[in-house]
Amino acid sequence: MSPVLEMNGIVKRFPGVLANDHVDLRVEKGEVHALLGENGAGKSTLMNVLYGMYEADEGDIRFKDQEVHVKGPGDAIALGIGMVHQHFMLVPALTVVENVILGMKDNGRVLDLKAAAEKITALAERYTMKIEPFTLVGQMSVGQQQRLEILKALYRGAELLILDEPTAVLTPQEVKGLFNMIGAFTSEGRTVIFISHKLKEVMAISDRVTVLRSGKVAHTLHTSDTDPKELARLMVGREIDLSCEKFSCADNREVLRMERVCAENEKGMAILKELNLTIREGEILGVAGVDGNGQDELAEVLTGLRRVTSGTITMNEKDITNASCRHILNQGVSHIPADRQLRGMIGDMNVVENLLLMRYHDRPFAKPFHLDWKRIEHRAETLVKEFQVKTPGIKVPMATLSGGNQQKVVLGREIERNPKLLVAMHPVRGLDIGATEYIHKRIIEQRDRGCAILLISTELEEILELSDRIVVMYEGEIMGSVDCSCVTIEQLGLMMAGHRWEEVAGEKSEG
Amino acid sequence: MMEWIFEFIAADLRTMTPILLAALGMAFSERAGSVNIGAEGIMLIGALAGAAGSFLFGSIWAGAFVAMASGALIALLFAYLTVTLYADQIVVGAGLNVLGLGLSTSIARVLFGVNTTPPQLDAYKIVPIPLLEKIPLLGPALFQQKLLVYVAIVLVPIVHFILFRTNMGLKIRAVGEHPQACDTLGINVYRTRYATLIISGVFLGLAGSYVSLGLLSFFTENMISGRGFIALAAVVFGKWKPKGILFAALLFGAGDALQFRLQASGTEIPYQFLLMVPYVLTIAALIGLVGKAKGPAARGKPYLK
Amino acid sequence: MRKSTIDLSKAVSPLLAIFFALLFGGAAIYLLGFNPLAAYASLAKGSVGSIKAVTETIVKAVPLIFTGLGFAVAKRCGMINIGAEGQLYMGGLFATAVGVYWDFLPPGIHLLAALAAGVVGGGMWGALAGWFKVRFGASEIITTIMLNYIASLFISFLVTGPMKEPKGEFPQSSQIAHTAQLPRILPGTRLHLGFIVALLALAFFYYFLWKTASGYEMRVVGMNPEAARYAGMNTAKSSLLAMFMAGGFSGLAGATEILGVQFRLFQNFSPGYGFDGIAVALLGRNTPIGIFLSGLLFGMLRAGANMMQMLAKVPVSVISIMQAFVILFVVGRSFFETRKSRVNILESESESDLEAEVGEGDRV
Amino acid sequence: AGSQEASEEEALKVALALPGPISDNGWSASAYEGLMMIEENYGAEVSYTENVSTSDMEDVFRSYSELGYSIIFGHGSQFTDAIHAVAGDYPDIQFIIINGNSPKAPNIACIQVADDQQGFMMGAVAALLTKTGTIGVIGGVEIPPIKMAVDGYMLGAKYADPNVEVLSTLTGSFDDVAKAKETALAMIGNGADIVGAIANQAGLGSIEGCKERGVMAVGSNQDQNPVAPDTVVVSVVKSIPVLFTFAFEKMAEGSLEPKVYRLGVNEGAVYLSSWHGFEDKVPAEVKAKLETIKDEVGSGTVKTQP
Ligand SMILES: Nc1ncnc2c1ncn2[C@@H]1O[C@H](COP(=O)(O)OP(=O)(O)OP(=O)(O)O)[C@@H](O)[C@H]1O
Ligand SMILES: Nc1ncnc2c1ncn2[C@@H]1O[C@H](COP(=O)(O)OP(=O)(O)OP(=O)(O)O)[C@@H](O)[C@H]1O
Ligand SMILES: [Mg+2]
Ligand SMILES: [Mg+2]
Repeated sequence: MSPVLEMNGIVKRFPGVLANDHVDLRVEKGEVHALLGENGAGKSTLMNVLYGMYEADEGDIRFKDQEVHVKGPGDAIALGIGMVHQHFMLVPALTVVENVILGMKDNGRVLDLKAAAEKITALAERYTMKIEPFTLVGQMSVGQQQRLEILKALYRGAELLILDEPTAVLTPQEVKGLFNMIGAFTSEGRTVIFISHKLKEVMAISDRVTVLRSGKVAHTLHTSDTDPKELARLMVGREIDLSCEKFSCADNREVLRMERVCAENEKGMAILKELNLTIREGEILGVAGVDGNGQDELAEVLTGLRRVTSGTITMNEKDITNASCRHILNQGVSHIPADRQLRGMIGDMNVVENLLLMRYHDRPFAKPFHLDWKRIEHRAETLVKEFQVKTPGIKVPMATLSGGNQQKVVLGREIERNPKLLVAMHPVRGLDIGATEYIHKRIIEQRDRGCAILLISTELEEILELSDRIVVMYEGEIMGSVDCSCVTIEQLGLMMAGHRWEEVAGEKSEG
Repeated sequence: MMEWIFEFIAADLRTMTPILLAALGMAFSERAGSVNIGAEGIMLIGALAGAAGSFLFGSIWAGAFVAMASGALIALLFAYLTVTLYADQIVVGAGLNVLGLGLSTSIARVLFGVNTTPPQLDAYKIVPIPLLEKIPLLGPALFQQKLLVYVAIVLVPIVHFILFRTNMGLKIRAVGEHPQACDTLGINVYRTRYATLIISGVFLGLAGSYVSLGLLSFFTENMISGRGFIALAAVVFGKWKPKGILFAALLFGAGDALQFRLQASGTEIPYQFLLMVPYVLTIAALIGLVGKAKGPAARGKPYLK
Repeated sequence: MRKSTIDLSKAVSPLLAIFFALLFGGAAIYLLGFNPLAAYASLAKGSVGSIKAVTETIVKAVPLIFTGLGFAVAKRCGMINIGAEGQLYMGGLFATAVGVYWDFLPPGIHLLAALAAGVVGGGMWGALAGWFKVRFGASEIITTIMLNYIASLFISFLVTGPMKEPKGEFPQSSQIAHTAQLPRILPGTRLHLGFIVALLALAFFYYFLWKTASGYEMRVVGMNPEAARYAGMNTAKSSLLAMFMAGGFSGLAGATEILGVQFRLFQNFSPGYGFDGIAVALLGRNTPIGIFLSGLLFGMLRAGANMMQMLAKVPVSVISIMQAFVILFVVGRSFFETRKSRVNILESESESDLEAEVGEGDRV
Repeated sequence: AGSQEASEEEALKVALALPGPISDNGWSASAYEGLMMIEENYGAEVSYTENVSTSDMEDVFRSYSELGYSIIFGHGSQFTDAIHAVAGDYPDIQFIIINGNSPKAPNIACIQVADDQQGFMMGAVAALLTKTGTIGVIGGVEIPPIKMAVDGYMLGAKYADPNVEVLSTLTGSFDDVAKAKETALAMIGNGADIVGAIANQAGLGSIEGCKERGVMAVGSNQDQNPVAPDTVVVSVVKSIPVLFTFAFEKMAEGSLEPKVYRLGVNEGAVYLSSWHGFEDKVPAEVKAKLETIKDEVGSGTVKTQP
């Protein structure tokens, strides 16, 4: 078989960075080709070159045996290359149909949305997707948005589909759906390039793997000839250890208690329904569930960002129901928010100022009339060192750090306060395995120190690996609270789909 | 009483027209992400250009054309500075207001001379709509207006159609919401912003010419007197939708018309408070009726590839 | 280091921009039938040609610095304050009221009270727009424009009615008491103590935003309100405070103008200082030093403009064109730079330039 | 440099500070006309500054003083404070405040034009020509000359016809022509069939409104008939050039004193323009009546101010 895509000697420089250093990539027709590499290895850059977002400084691209010059995404689309970006490129204020047909060359001057909607529904059905053409994209869950992104590319007749970290925000069920779709797609003789940090997924879906390291190709190999350990070594250059010990903490003091807590979303719909929860000192409570089942609201209610409509929350026997955010923070609550860009950091501020975020009114840093910048900077240096943040300096804007390093800053800031309760949402979303390993280690350290941890994640593996106890949320309710050692992935999956523990407890695990 | 009401409606239609035209134009550019507080300056140049065109070529059509062309030209300058050079939209807008005032006054003096009787210009004329104008009371109020009054009203559904039913409109709205997403789909964000700004310039120029040649038939210094700012408010108040903008413009027109009439009928209220009516109305409308209106998400932000 | 090259381009491009503004302005002057060389000679004479000219430049820069600060402090908290003009009027009104009616106060105290009244008057007007924003979500861009009109009409009402000078004909208030006047710094010129107040305000602006916890809070709210909420900050309070400060600065523009230059309240007593303040702040990139320098630049233009009309017979309308060119060329200054550094300008607009301009040393 | 200064001293240098633009079709335009006349008739070197804001006034007067101008006009009572502040420092310079009322220094003279008489005459014209018995008057910004003229208008109208109804409005602006026009339309809607405006260029809007509705307008300040020949029946001219000439003649005699001079119909500073095309349409008795009223105003037998 001749390759459908050949990228030869691609070089892409950014000021001070050689993002792609003579990269050769060959992708066969009909295969799923995985692209692996640490954060900043140059994967997205390479794909952006292919898709016409960047112009390569050197190198050439052959697609379907033709030398091609992709000057912009328009050219790529015309060639039959589709890309689903790491950060979704959807317009939340527009409907599904509008997003799908946006910018299509063959749209009439006057839009026929009905006809387009029918085409889209038909296309979606072909790939066993369900999509409601006239809902606003802003009201859809991330999983749905992900599907929509793919649909957009399919609608444009993509022969080669680039998926940049498509599973970072998906639930296991959704990942399964995505993989089915990829299967259907490649069985039609079309091709997929798949970027992911999750080695298990890469093993499961891909035919071949190319590993990038520091902008260079480290290796290209057949998936069947390798294993996760080898891939990890190729990426990072050392062995990775992901196992951790678990403790029994049944007798420890209770830190947090939520009783019959209800809350509403912006539209006044009940989003948390009579929630009961407890966490003990030194315990990691994992909250599993499909995104959008009240996990965000749970974290917000706990940290004072959202009002409780009824019920009580007590922490260390003090009532903190509907207390102000500041008051709750002062009780020793730390929060790693789901979206670091949106909430966890200030991109335009430098690292020092970002590290100050929770402490700017605290004694040693805030003098009666001014901030003690000397002390603040000294502390920042220490934290940056302690948390191994890779940054050219402590005074560069946060936005210029890579996602993994941004997350380390957030984590460092939150852990440094020695919290009694740590609410961690998707703490490793989008991070490479090196960074993931590091952050998990630090979270466990906190647990060992006696901190109570609420770990919210859509990654079942992460939950199973770290948690001592697991609750599953579905439509704002808790389906069950189980000990980590006596539950299977299948049971969790069923609970995430809305079955109660009592219903699934009997199911025999298959190992 | 009835007569008074229809007189009032007629006055409302006349006064709201320049605001409506300007605001409809800005609906395009705002939808694509540009905030132009220089609308006042562009209208002022349009007012002068209309008078100059009519003066030099002896026809109102030439006047209207010159007004639209110069509006487009100034808008092009705005586009170049804010889109290509990423300059701050608010400062450029503020700069255009100063430029509009200086340029229109200077050129008017060169063209019409100082301290002379304003020249007799061909101006927009009243175009009665046959039959309809004969309806008692209603006819004279609604159907004996200048051409641009009808044009402005007819443009409301047209602009709505363009923005919400056509491919171009979809692109415009998307560019104002999420330019980067548009870029990944091969839409030229810069070209879209240029195009919408030029369209808005055409509308603003025309609106300006209506002030000099529709409301009046000559140009005087600074004659727009804040209508550009009010138009800007009308876009926000109308939630960036043509129908809403029509409603907002009618409301501002009504505020003005009411205030003239209250004064003319002799009231005890100091006139300054009557003059405040349209402005207070705007604020009241913003805080009472619109609520937390969010404009296009990328509004006011330069787009960097 | 890298820093030095950046500083160079930062310093050169505004100068180039001003040069081109003068060039194009000269072309406009020529096209409109005047002598550009004579015009610029008189501009220079009127703005820097003598001690008196320099002091006039400063006298005009004072309100511009204040209104520039009024725009900048709101911008730092994420709001666009087009309302400096109205806030200036309200500040002037309050200062006049204290200056005229509280003449029983001892000297010194009277002046301080009048200045404070200026802060309160402008601050209230700014906070009103802030309240509309945080309570009802009303766009401050629009409400501040509307409040400008309302303030100016309100003052028109007062000076033709309740505050009109007894027995006076012209619609104006009585003169403020001598004890409330800002003393002149240089005898024989109009340079008054307001200049020192402006310098203090610049220092306060810097100190507050970068050295205090509340200032830090305000900047966080301005850059990422979600993060501010997450950190337990009261974003509404910060926004209100920022708009109060914005109004307070602008109010000081009105207060110093009346207490130092005009001595009584008129309708339309500001020749557009509030609107120029927007340009001053943005040209100065919302930094203290930048605002100071661009305030002086606009002060020069205003002071020189009068002389341009007197000597070169260039009408004021042409001077508006020149001012517009300066604004447009300076904001379009990235024309003189490569695309890459253009992007840098934009991305570093907020934070890092302060360091570049104030110098790293200040932070450590 | 010395010889240059000498030659400069020879030429008479006259400066004028204006509150508005010279193209305002009213107050400032009329003063500009006066200045041009002085340049022509007396060979003076003249200079003017438009749109002088209150914060610039003192600076403008000082600058003119230092530039060697020997006669400096402040065109409006708003210049009073600034001239008072400057005049003491330059005793050799003659300052003249148009419409001022307090010549506090020996080198300050105030020359007033009888705005009230102008308004009175306009009101009389309107009252005598109305058929509906309702007339209108529109003022611009509320400043003394405007207020006096509007008050005079009402008194004049009532004097000519006690039964006439006068609608009066201030628009608060000299710029907003459209607003003045809408105001005129509103008045016409309320029954007025003749409207006068004292609002500088905004007044043009009022005339435009009258033209559109086919009713008559009374012009003000200048002869405004050419603006709308079929609409402006007559204008009551307020001639600033007459004031300037008066000042120059007094100075030539050396008899300009630091006091308030008031010029009106008697001095020819306020007069009725020609009737143009209306010459034959206006009844002779109306013209005669106006002639009488003019004489009464001049002799002071009627009250033109409230
Ligand atoms: N727009 C840009 N401007 C400057 N440098 C960039 C830009 N984008 C990427 N880089 C540089 O190129 C390198 C490669 O980045 P790229 O985004 O391709 O990494 P990646 O492999 O996709 O990482 P991740 O796993 O985090 O998505 C980065 O280390 C960065 O220094
Ligand atoms: N404008 C830029 N200038 C310089 N470097 C940049 C720029 N944008 C991105 N980078 C660099 O690109 C790299 C990856 O950026 P990217 O946006 O892919 O991060 P991310 O996907 O959020 O990170 P992660 O995958 O770790 O979550 C980072 O190393 C960052 O430093
Ligand atoms: Mg990437
Ligand atoms: Mg990434």
